[in-house]
Amino acid sequence: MITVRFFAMLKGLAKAEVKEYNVSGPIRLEELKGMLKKDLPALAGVLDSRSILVSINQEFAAKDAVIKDGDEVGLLPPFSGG
Amino acid sequence: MITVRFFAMLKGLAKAEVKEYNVSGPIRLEELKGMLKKDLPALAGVLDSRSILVSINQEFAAKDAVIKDGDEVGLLPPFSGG
Amino acid sequence: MRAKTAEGLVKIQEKPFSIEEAVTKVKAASKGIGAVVTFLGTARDFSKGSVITGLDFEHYPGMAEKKLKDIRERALKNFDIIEMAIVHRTGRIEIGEDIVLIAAASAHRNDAFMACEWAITELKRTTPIWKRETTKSGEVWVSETP
Amino acid sequence: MRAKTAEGLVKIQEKPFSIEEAVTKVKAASKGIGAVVTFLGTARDFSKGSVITGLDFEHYPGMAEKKLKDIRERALKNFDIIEMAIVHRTGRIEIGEDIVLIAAASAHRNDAFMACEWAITELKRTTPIWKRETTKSGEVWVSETP
Repeated sequence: MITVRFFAMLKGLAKAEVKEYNVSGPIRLEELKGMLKKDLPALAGVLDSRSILVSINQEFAAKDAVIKDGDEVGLLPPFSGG
Repeated sequence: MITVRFFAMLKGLAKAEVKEYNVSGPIRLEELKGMLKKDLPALAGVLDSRSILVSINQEFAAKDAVIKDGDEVGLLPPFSGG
Repeated sequence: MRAKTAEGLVKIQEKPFSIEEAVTKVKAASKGIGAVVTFLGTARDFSKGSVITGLDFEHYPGMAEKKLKDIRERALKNFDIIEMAIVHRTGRIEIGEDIVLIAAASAHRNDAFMACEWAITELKRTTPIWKRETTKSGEVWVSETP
Repeated sequence: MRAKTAEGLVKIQEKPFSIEEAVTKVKAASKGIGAVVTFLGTARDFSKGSVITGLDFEHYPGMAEKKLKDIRERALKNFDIIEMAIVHRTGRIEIGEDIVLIAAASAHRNDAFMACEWAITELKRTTPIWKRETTKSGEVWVSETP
Protein backbone atom coordinates (compact mmCIF):
# COMPACT_ATOMS: atom_id res chain seq x y z
CA MET A 1 0.00 0.00 0.00
CA ILE A 2 1.15 3.50 -0.86
CA THR A 3 0.00 6.42 1.29
CA VAL A 4 -0.49 9.73 -0.51
CA ARG A 5 -0.77 12.94 1.54
CA PHE A 6 -2.26 16.16 0.19
CA PHE A 7 -1.49 19.62 1.53
CA ALA A 8 -2.88 23.14 1.34
CA MET A 9 -4.71 23.83 -1.95
CA LEU A 10 -4.20 20.22 -3.09
CA LYS A 11 -6.03 19.00 -0.01
CA GLY A 12 -8.93 21.21 -1.04
CA LEU A 13 -8.91 19.95 -4.62
CA ALA A 14 -8.57 16.29 -3.58
CA LYS A 15 -11.19 16.79 -0.86
CA ALA A 16 -8.98 14.49 1.21
CA GLU A 17 -5.90 14.65 3.38
CA VAL A 18 -4.76 11.10 2.79
CA LYS A 19 -5.46 8.42 0.18
CA GLU A 20 -4.15 4.87 0.11
CA TYR A 21 -3.47 2.84 -3.01
CA ASN A 22 -2.68 -0.85 -3.31
CA VAL A 23 0.16 -1.71 -5.68
CA SER A 24 1.42 -5.10 -6.82
CA GLY A 25 5.06 -3.92 -6.99
CA PRO A 26 7.25 -0.81 -7.29
CA ILE A 27 5.82 1.85 -9.58
CA ARG A 28 7.23 4.99 -11.13
CA LEU A 29 6.07 8.40 -9.91
CA GLU A 30 4.53 8.95 -13.37
CA GLU A 31 2.36 5.87 -12.90
CA LEU A 32 1.19 7.03 -9.47
CA LYS A 33 0.26 10.40 -10.96
CA GLY A 34 -1.77 8.58 -13.60
CA MET A 35 -3.65 6.67 -10.90
CA LEU A 36 -4.29 9.88 -8.99
CA LYS A 37 -5.65 11.70 -12.04
CA LYS A 38 -8.12 8.89 -12.64
CA ASP A 39 -9.16 8.67 -9.01
CA LEU A 40 -9.26 12.42 -8.38
CA PRO A 41 -10.02 14.24 -11.68
CA ALA A 42 -9.88 17.62 -9.90
CA LEU A 43 -6.11 17.14 -9.54
CA ALA A 44 -5.55 16.42 -13.24
CA GLY A 45 -4.86 20.02 -14.14
CA VAL A 46 -2.23 20.66 -11.48
CA LEU A 47 -0.37 17.40 -10.84
CA ASP A 48 2.09 17.97 -13.68
CA SER A 49 2.74 21.58 -12.76
CA ARG A 50 6.43 22.25 -12.19
CA SER A 51 5.52 24.09 -9.02
CA ILE A 52 4.17 20.96 -7.30
CA LEU A 53 6.97 19.12 -5.51
CA VAL A 54 6.78 15.48 -4.51
CA SER A 55 8.24 13.87 -1.41
CA ILE A 56 8.81 10.16 -0.79
CA ASN A 57 9.11 9.21 2.86
CA GLN A 58 9.48 12.91 3.71
CA GLU A 59 12.43 13.58 1.38
CA PHE A 60 12.17 15.48 -1.91
CA ALA A 61 11.86 13.04 -4.83
CA ALA A 62 13.11 13.27 -8.40
CA LYS A 63 10.75 13.11 -11.41
CA ASP A 64 11.89 9.57 -12.22
CA ALA A 65 11.59 8.27 -8.63
CA VAL A 66 10.27 4.78 -7.97
CA ILE A 67 7.71 4.22 -5.23
CA LYS A 68 7.57 0.97 -3.27
CA ASP A 69 4.91 -0.69 -1.17
CA GLY A 70 4.81 1.03 2.24
CA ASP A 71 6.10 4.39 0.98
CA GLU A 72 4.53 7.69 1.98
CA VAL A 73 4.19 10.16 -0.88
CA GLY A 74 3.57 13.87 -0.25
CA LEU A 75 2.13 16.21 -2.87
CA LEU A 76 3.51 19.63 -1.98
CA PRO A 77 2.24 22.93 -3.42
CA PRO A 78 4.66 25.89 -3.34
CA PHE A 79 5.68 26.60 0.24
CA SER A 80 4.66 29.82 1.94
CA GLY A 81 6.05 29.51 5.44
CA GLY A 82 8.14 32.10 7.23
CA MET B 1 35.25 79.82 30.44
CA ILE B 2 35.73 76.70 28.32
CA THR B 3 34.88 73.31 29.78
CA VAL B 4 37.00 70.39 28.57
CA ARG B 5 35.79 66.85 29.18
CA PHE B 6 38.09 63.81 29.07
CA PHE B 7 36.93 60.26 28.40
CA ALA B 8 38.24 56.71 28.72
CA MET B 9 42.05 56.52 28.45
CA LEU B 10 42.33 60.32 28.19
CA LYS B 11 40.57 60.64 31.53
CA GLY B 12 43.25 58.37 32.98
CA LEU B 13 46.09 60.33 31.42
CA ALA B 14 44.62 63.70 32.42
CA LYS B 15 43.80 62.37 35.88
CA ALA B 16 40.63 64.43 35.54
CA GLU B 17 37.17 64.18 34.02
CA VAL B 18 36.67 67.89 33.51
CA LYS B 19 38.94 70.94 33.36
CA GLU B 20 37.89 74.55 32.96
CA TYR B 21 39.92 77.27 31.25
CA ASN B 22 39.35 81.00 31.17
CA VAL B 23 39.73 82.67 27.81
CA SER B 24 39.65 86.34 26.91
CA GLY B 25 37.98 85.67 23.53
CA PRO B 26 37.40 82.96 20.89
CA ILE B 27 40.41 80.69 20.38
CA ARG B 28 41.29 78.12 17.75
CA LEU B 29 41.26 74.40 18.63
CA GLU B 30 45.05 74.39 18.08
CA GLU B 31 45.46 77.03 20.78
CA LEU B 32 43.34 75.07 23.23
CA LYS B 33 45.47 71.98 22.56
CA GLY B 34 48.57 74.05 23.32
CA MET B 35 47.07 75.12 26.64
CA LEU B 36 46.17 71.51 27.47
CA LYS B 37 49.67 70.24 26.69
CA LYS B 38 51.18 72.80 29.06
CA ASP B 39 48.65 72.15 31.79
CA LEU B 40 48.60 68.36 31.39
CA PRO B 41 51.97 67.18 29.99
CA ALA B 42 50.79 63.55 30.06
CA LEU B 43 48.42 64.40 27.18
CA ALA B 44 51.15 65.91 25.00
CA GLY B 45 51.93 62.66 23.21
CA VAL B 46 48.35 61.84 22.22
CA LEU B 47 46.48 65.10 21.67
CA ASP B 48 47.62 65.40 18.05
CA SER B 49 46.88 61.77 17.21
CA ARG B 50 44.53 61.47 14.28
CA SER B 51 42.55 58.91 16.25
CA ILE B 52 41.47 61.44 18.89
CA LEU B 53 38.27 63.19 17.84
CA VAL B 54 37.13 66.49 19.26
CA SER B 55 33.57 67.60 19.93
CA ILE B 56 32.33 71.13 20.56
CA ASN B 57 29.00 71.36 22.34
CA GLN B 58 28.51 67.64 21.68
CA GLU B 59 28.95 67.81 17.91
CA PHE B 60 32.06 66.60 16.07
CA ALA B 61 34.41 69.52 15.37
CA ALA B 62 36.78 70.19 12.48
CA LYS B 63 40.55 70.70 13.00
CA ASP B 64 40.22 74.44 12.37
CA ALA B 65 37.24 74.93 14.68
CA VAL B 66 37.00 78.03 16.85
CA ILE B 67 36.01 77.72 20.50
CA LYS B 68 34.08 80.45 22.28
CA ASP B 69 33.56 81.29 25.89
CA GLY B 70 30.93 78.92 27.34
CA ASP B 71 31.65 76.07 24.94
CA GLU B 72 32.01 72.45 26.06
CA VAL B 73 34.87 70.61 24.38
CA GLY B 74 35.10 66.81 24.44
CA LEU B 75 38.32 64.91 23.82
CA LEU B 76 37.23 61.57 22.41
CA PRO B 77 39.46 58.50 22.06
CA PRO B 78 38.43 55.89 19.46
CA PHE B 79 34.96 54.58 20.27
CA SER B 80 34.45 50.98 21.33
CA GLY B 81 30.73 50.72 22.03
CA GLY B 82 28.41 48.07 20.66
CA MET C 1 31.27 24.58 21.17
CA ARG C 2 28.33 23.51 19.01
CA ALA C 3 25.52 21.37 20.30
CA LYS C 4 25.32 18.13 18.33
CA THR C 5 21.55 17.83 18.57
CA ALA C 6 18.82 20.35 18.03
CA GLU C 7 17.22 19.48 21.40
CA GLY C 8 14.68 22.25 22.02
CA LEU C 9 16.38 24.48 19.44
CA VAL C 10 14.13 23.63 16.51
CA LYS C 11 10.39 23.61 17.05
CA ILE C 12 7.06 23.78 15.29
CA GLN C 13 4.25 24.66 17.66
CA GLU C 14 0.79 26.22 17.79
CA LYS C 15 1.34 28.33 20.88
CA PRO C 16 3.18 31.67 20.86
CA PHE C 17 6.93 31.51 21.42
CA SER C 18 9.21 33.66 23.55
CA ILE C 19 12.01 35.58 21.80
CA GLU C 20 13.85 35.92 25.10
CA GLU C 21 13.71 32.15 25.63
CA ALA C 22 15.15 31.38 22.20
CA VAL C 23 17.95 33.95 22.64
CA THR C 24 18.75 32.57 26.11
CA LYS C 25 18.98 29.08 24.62
CA VAL C 26 21.44 29.98 21.87
CA LYS C 27 23.49 32.12 24.27
CA ALA C 28 23.81 29.12 26.62
CA ALA C 29 25.91 27.33 23.98
CA SER C 30 29.13 29.26 24.69
CA LYS C 31 30.66 32.18 26.55
CA GLY C 32 32.43 33.00 23.30
CA ILE C 33 29.19 34.39 21.84
CA GLY C 34 29.41 38.12 21.14
CA ALA C 35 26.48 38.57 18.75
CA VAL C 36 22.96 37.20 18.41
CA VAL C 37 20.97 38.17 15.34
CA THR C 38 17.28 37.30 15.27
CA PHE C 39 14.73 37.38 12.50
CA LEU C 40 11.11 37.61 13.59
CA GLY C 41 8.38 37.17 11.00
CA THR C 42 5.04 38.70 11.99
CA ALA C 43 1.53 38.66 10.53
CA ARG C 44 0.96 41.92 8.70
CA ASP C 45 -2.42 43.27 7.68
CA PHE C 46 -1.74 43.78 3.99
CA SER C 47 -0.41 41.52 1.26
CA LYS C 48 -0.32 42.01 -2.50
CA GLY C 49 -3.11 44.54 -2.58
CA SER C 50 -5.44 42.78 -0.15
CA VAL C 51 -6.37 43.54 3.42
CA ILE C 52 -5.60 40.46 5.52
CA THR C 53 -7.64 39.72 8.62
CA GLY C 54 -5.88 36.55 9.74
CA LEU C 55 -3.58 33.70 8.76
CA ASP C 56 -3.59 29.93 9.09
CA PHE C 57 -0.45 27.87 8.75
CA GLU C 58 -0.39 24.18 7.87
CA HIS C 59 2.74 22.02 7.87
CA TYR C 60 3.74 18.51 6.87
CA PRO C 61 4.26 16.95 10.33
CA GLY C 62 7.58 15.19 10.51
CA MET C 63 8.98 16.47 7.23
CA ALA C 64 8.73 20.16 8.21
CA GLU C 65 10.59 19.53 11.50
CA LYS C 66 13.21 17.52 9.61
CA LYS C 67 13.77 20.34 7.12
CA LEU C 68 14.16 22.91 9.92
CA LYS C 69 16.71 20.70 11.71
CA ASP C 70 18.50 20.33 8.43
CA ILE C 71 18.65 24.13 8.01
CA ARG C 72 20.15 24.49 11.50
CA GLU C 73 22.77 21.82 10.79
CA ARG C 74 23.75 23.30 7.45
CA ALA C 75 23.95 26.78 9.02
CA LEU C 76 26.32 25.46 11.72
CA LYS C 77 28.42 23.79 9.03
CA ASN C 78 28.51 26.56 6.44
CA PHE C 79 28.72 29.70 8.58
CA ASP C 80 31.02 30.63 11.45
CA ILE C 81 28.21 30.57 13.98
CA ILE C 82 28.05 28.87 17.37
CA GLU C 83 24.35 28.05 17.64
CA MET C 84 21.00 28.56 15.91
CA ALA C 85 17.41 28.22 17.05
CA ILE C 86 14.35 28.08 14.78
CA VAL C 87 10.71 28.10 15.84
CA HIS C 88 7.68 28.31 13.54
CA ARG C 89 4.06 28.49 14.60
CA THR C 90 1.17 26.72 12.89
CA GLY C 91 -2.58 26.99 13.10
CA ARG C 92 -4.46 30.28 13.38
CA ILE C 93 -2.34 33.43 13.69
CA GLU C 94 -3.91 36.85 14.17
CA ILE C 95 -2.61 40.11 12.66
CA GLY C 96 0.37 41.41 14.63
CA GLU C 97 1.22 38.01 16.10
CA ASP C 98 4.57 36.33 15.61
CA ILE C 99 4.93 33.57 13.01
CA VAL C 100 8.57 32.53 12.91
CA LEU C 101 11.79 33.23 14.80
CA ILE C 102 15.37 32.45 13.83
CA ALA C 103 18.19 33.26 16.26
CA ALA C 104 21.83 32.92 15.16
CA ALA C 105 24.69 33.31 17.66
CA SER C 106 28.34 33.91 16.76
CA ALA C 107 31.54 35.44 18.06
CA HIS C 108 31.43 38.27 15.47
CA ARG C 109 28.33 39.93 14.14
CA ASN C 110 28.82 39.46 10.39
CA ASP C 111 28.55 35.68 10.69
CA ALA C 112 25.29 35.86 12.67
CA PHE C 113 23.74 38.32 10.18
CA MET C 114 24.69 36.14 7.21
CA ALA C 115 23.52 32.87 8.78
CA CYS C 116 20.22 34.35 9.96
CA GLU C 117 19.38 35.84 6.58
CA TRP C 118 20.36 32.63 4.80
CA ALA C 119 18.27 30.51 7.18
CA ILE C 120 15.01 32.41 6.68
CA THR C 121 15.47 32.34 2.91
CA GLU C 122 16.18 28.61 3.08
CA LEU C 123 13.18 28.04 5.35
CA LYS C 124 10.87 29.68 2.83
CA ARG C 125 12.42 27.66 0.01
CA THR C 126 12.59 24.18 1.52
CA THR C 127 10.22 23.77 4.45
CA PRO C 128 6.77 22.27 3.77
CA ILE C 129 4.70 24.93 5.49
CA TRP C 130 1.75 26.67 3.84
CA LYS C 131 -0.01 29.92 4.62
CA ARG C 132 -3.70 30.60 4.09
CA GLU C 133 -4.71 34.24 4.16
CA THR C 134 -8.16 35.33 5.24
CA THR C 135 -9.33 38.38 3.27
CA LYS C 136 -12.72 40.03 2.87
CA SER C 137 -13.28 37.92 -0.24
CA GLY C 138 -12.51 34.63 1.49
CA GLU C 139 -9.62 32.35 2.28
CA VAL C 140 -6.70 31.85 -0.11
CA TRP C 141 -3.70 29.55 0.03
CA VAL C 142 -0.62 31.61 -0.70
CA SER C 143 1.23 29.91 -3.49
CA GLU C 144 4.47 31.71 -3.78
CA THR C 145 7.57 32.28 -1.72
CA PRO C 146 8.58 35.92 -1.66
CA MET D 1 3.47 55.17 9.96
CA ARG D 2 6.74 56.31 11.51
CA ALA D 3 6.97 57.83 14.96
CA LYS D 4 8.35 61.35 14.77
CA THR D 5 10.17 61.15 18.10
CA ALA D 6 12.36 58.48 19.59
CA GLU D 7 10.30 58.47 22.81
CA GLY D 8 11.42 55.36 24.67
CA LEU D 9 12.90 53.91 21.49
CA VAL D 10 16.48 55.08 22.04
CA LYS D 11 18.02 54.57 25.45
CA ILE D 12 21.30 54.40 27.32
CA GLN D 13 20.91 52.74 30.70
CA GLU D 14 22.84 50.80 33.33
CA LYS D 15 20.19 48.17 34.00
CA PRO D 16 19.61 45.13 31.78
CA PHE D 17 17.11 45.61 28.97
CA SER D 18 14.34 43.35 27.69
CA ILE D 19 14.52 42.16 24.08
CA GLU D 20 10.81 41.36 24.14
CA GLU D 21 10.02 44.90 25.30
CA ALA D 22 12.04 46.50 22.49
CA VAL D 23 10.45 44.24 19.88
CA THR D 24 6.97 44.97 21.23
CA LYS D 25 7.71 48.70 21.01
CA VAL D 26 8.78 48.66 17.37
CA LYS D 27 5.92 46.32 16.44
CA ALA D 28 3.45 48.79 17.96
CA ALA D 29 4.33 51.31 15.23
CA SER D 30 2.23 49.65 12.51
CA LYS D 31 0.18 46.59 11.58
CA GLY D 32 2.06 46.66 8.29
CA ILE D 33 5.16 45.23 9.96
CA GLY D 34 6.05 41.78 8.68
CA ALA D 35 9.66 41.50 9.82
CA VAL D 36 11.67 42.52 12.87
CA VAL D 37 15.42 41.97 12.77
CA THR D 38 17.35 42.42 16.00
CA PHE D 39 21.06 42.61 16.71
CA LEU D 40 22.11 41.76 20.25
CA GLY D 41 25.69 42.39 21.31
CA THR D 42 26.82 40.32 24.31
CA ALA D 43 29.92 40.26 26.51
CA ARG D 44 32.14 37.40 25.40
CA ASP D 45 34.96 35.92 27.42
CA PHE D 46 37.73 36.25 24.88
CA SER D 47 39.08 39.14 22.82
CA LYS D 48 42.27 39.44 20.75
CA GLY D 49 44.09 36.65 22.56
CA SER D 50 43.08 37.62 26.09
CA VAL D 51 40.65 36.06 28.52
CA ILE D 52 38.14 38.73 29.56
CA THR D 53 36.54 38.59 32.99
CA GLY D 54 34.31 41.64 32.73
CA LEU D 55 33.58 44.87 30.89
CA ASP D 56 32.88 48.47 31.85
CA PHE D 57 31.27 50.91 29.47
CA GLU D 58 31.54 54.68 29.72
CA HIS D 59 29.64 57.13 27.55
CA TYR D 60 29.53 60.86 26.92
CA PRO D 61 26.18 61.71 28.55
CA GLY D 62 24.04 63.77 26.23
CA MET D 63 26.19 63.37 23.14
CA ALA D 64 25.92 59.55 23.07
CA GLU D 65 22.12 59.72 23.32
CA LYS D 66 22.07 62.36 20.59
CA LYS D 67 24.16 60.18 18.27
CA LEU D 68 21.90 57.16 18.83
CA LYS D 69 18.79 59.23 18.07
CA ASP D 70 20.55 60.45 14.96
CA ILE D 71 21.23 56.85 13.85
CA ARG D 72 17.54 55.97 14.30
CA GLU D 73 16.44 59.01 12.31
CA ARG D 74 18.87 58.37 9.48
CA ALA D 75 17.85 54.69 9.40
CA LEU D 76 14.17 55.70 9.05
CA LYS D 77 15.11 58.10 6.26
CA ASN D 78 17.54 55.94 4.31
CA PHE D 79 15.98 52.47 4.59
CA ASP D 80 12.47 51.23 3.92
CA ILE D 81 11.82 50.46 7.58
CA ILE D 82 8.89 51.39 9.77
CA GLU D 83 10.54 51.73 13.18
CA MET D 84 13.85 51.20 14.98
CA ALA D 85 14.78 50.88 18.65
CA ILE D 86 18.30 51.15 20.08
CA VAL D 87 19.36 50.49 23.67
CA HIS D 88 22.95 50.43 24.99
CA ARG D 89 24.00 49.61 28.53
CA THR D 90 26.79 51.36 30.43
CA GLY D 91 28.67 50.62 33.63
CA ARG D 92 29.78 47.16 34.67
CA ILE D 93 28.76 44.26 32.41
CA GLU D 94 29.58 40.66 33.26
CA ILE D 95 30.52 37.96 30.74
CA GLY D 96 27.42 36.63 28.99
CA GLU D 97 25.35 39.72 29.72
CA ASP D 98 23.78 41.84 27.00
CA ILE D 99 25.45 45.11 25.95
CA VAL D 100 23.46 46.55 23.07
CA LEU D 101 20.24 45.86 21.19
CA ILE D 102 19.03 47.21 17.87
CA ALA D 103 15.58 46.25 16.56
CA ALA D 104 14.52 47.20 13.02
CA ALA D 105 10.95 46.64 11.83
CA SER D 106 9.82 46.66 8.20
CA ALA D 107 7.19 45.26 5.87
CA HIS D 108 9.73 43.03 4.09
CA ARG D 109 12.71 41.33 5.66
CA ASN D 110 15.52 42.62 3.44
CA ASP D 111 14.98 46.19 4.57
CA ALA D 112 15.09 45.25 8.27
CA PHE D 113 18.27 43.20 7.81
CA MET D 114 20.02 46.02 5.96
CA ALA D 115 18.97 48.75 8.38
CA CYS D 116 19.89 46.70 11.46
CA GLU D 117 23.35 45.83 10.15
CA TRP D 118 23.94 49.43 9.07
CA ALA D 119 22.83 50.78 12.45
CA ILE D 120 25.21 48.66 14.56
CA THR D 121 28.12 49.55 12.27
CA GLU D 122 27.18 53.23 12.51
CA LEU D 123 26.80 52.99 16.29
CA LYS D 124 30.34 51.63 16.63
CA ARG D 125 31.64 54.35 14.30
CA THR D 126 29.90 57.46 15.62
CA THR D 127 28.68 56.99 19.19
CA PRO D 128 30.92 58.20 22.04
CA ILE D 129 30.90 55.01 24.10
CA TRP D 130 34.05 53.33 25.38
CA LYS D 131 34.70 49.81 26.60
CA ARG D 132 37.22 48.84 29.27
CA GLU D 133 38.10 45.16 29.39
CA THR D 134 39.16 43.47 32.62
CA THR D 135 41.77 40.79 31.96
CA LYS D 136 44.11 38.86 34.26
CA SER D 137 46.79 41.49 33.60
CA GLY D 138 44.57 44.44 34.49
CA GLU D 139 42.08 46.82 32.93
CA VAL D 140 42.48 48.13 29.39
CA TRP D 141 40.48 50.68 27.41
CA VAL D 142 39.68 49.17 24.04
CA SER D 143 40.85 51.59 21.41
CA GLU D 144 39.51 50.29 18.17
CA THR D 145 36.20 49.64 16.52
CA PRO D 146 36.08 46.20 14.97
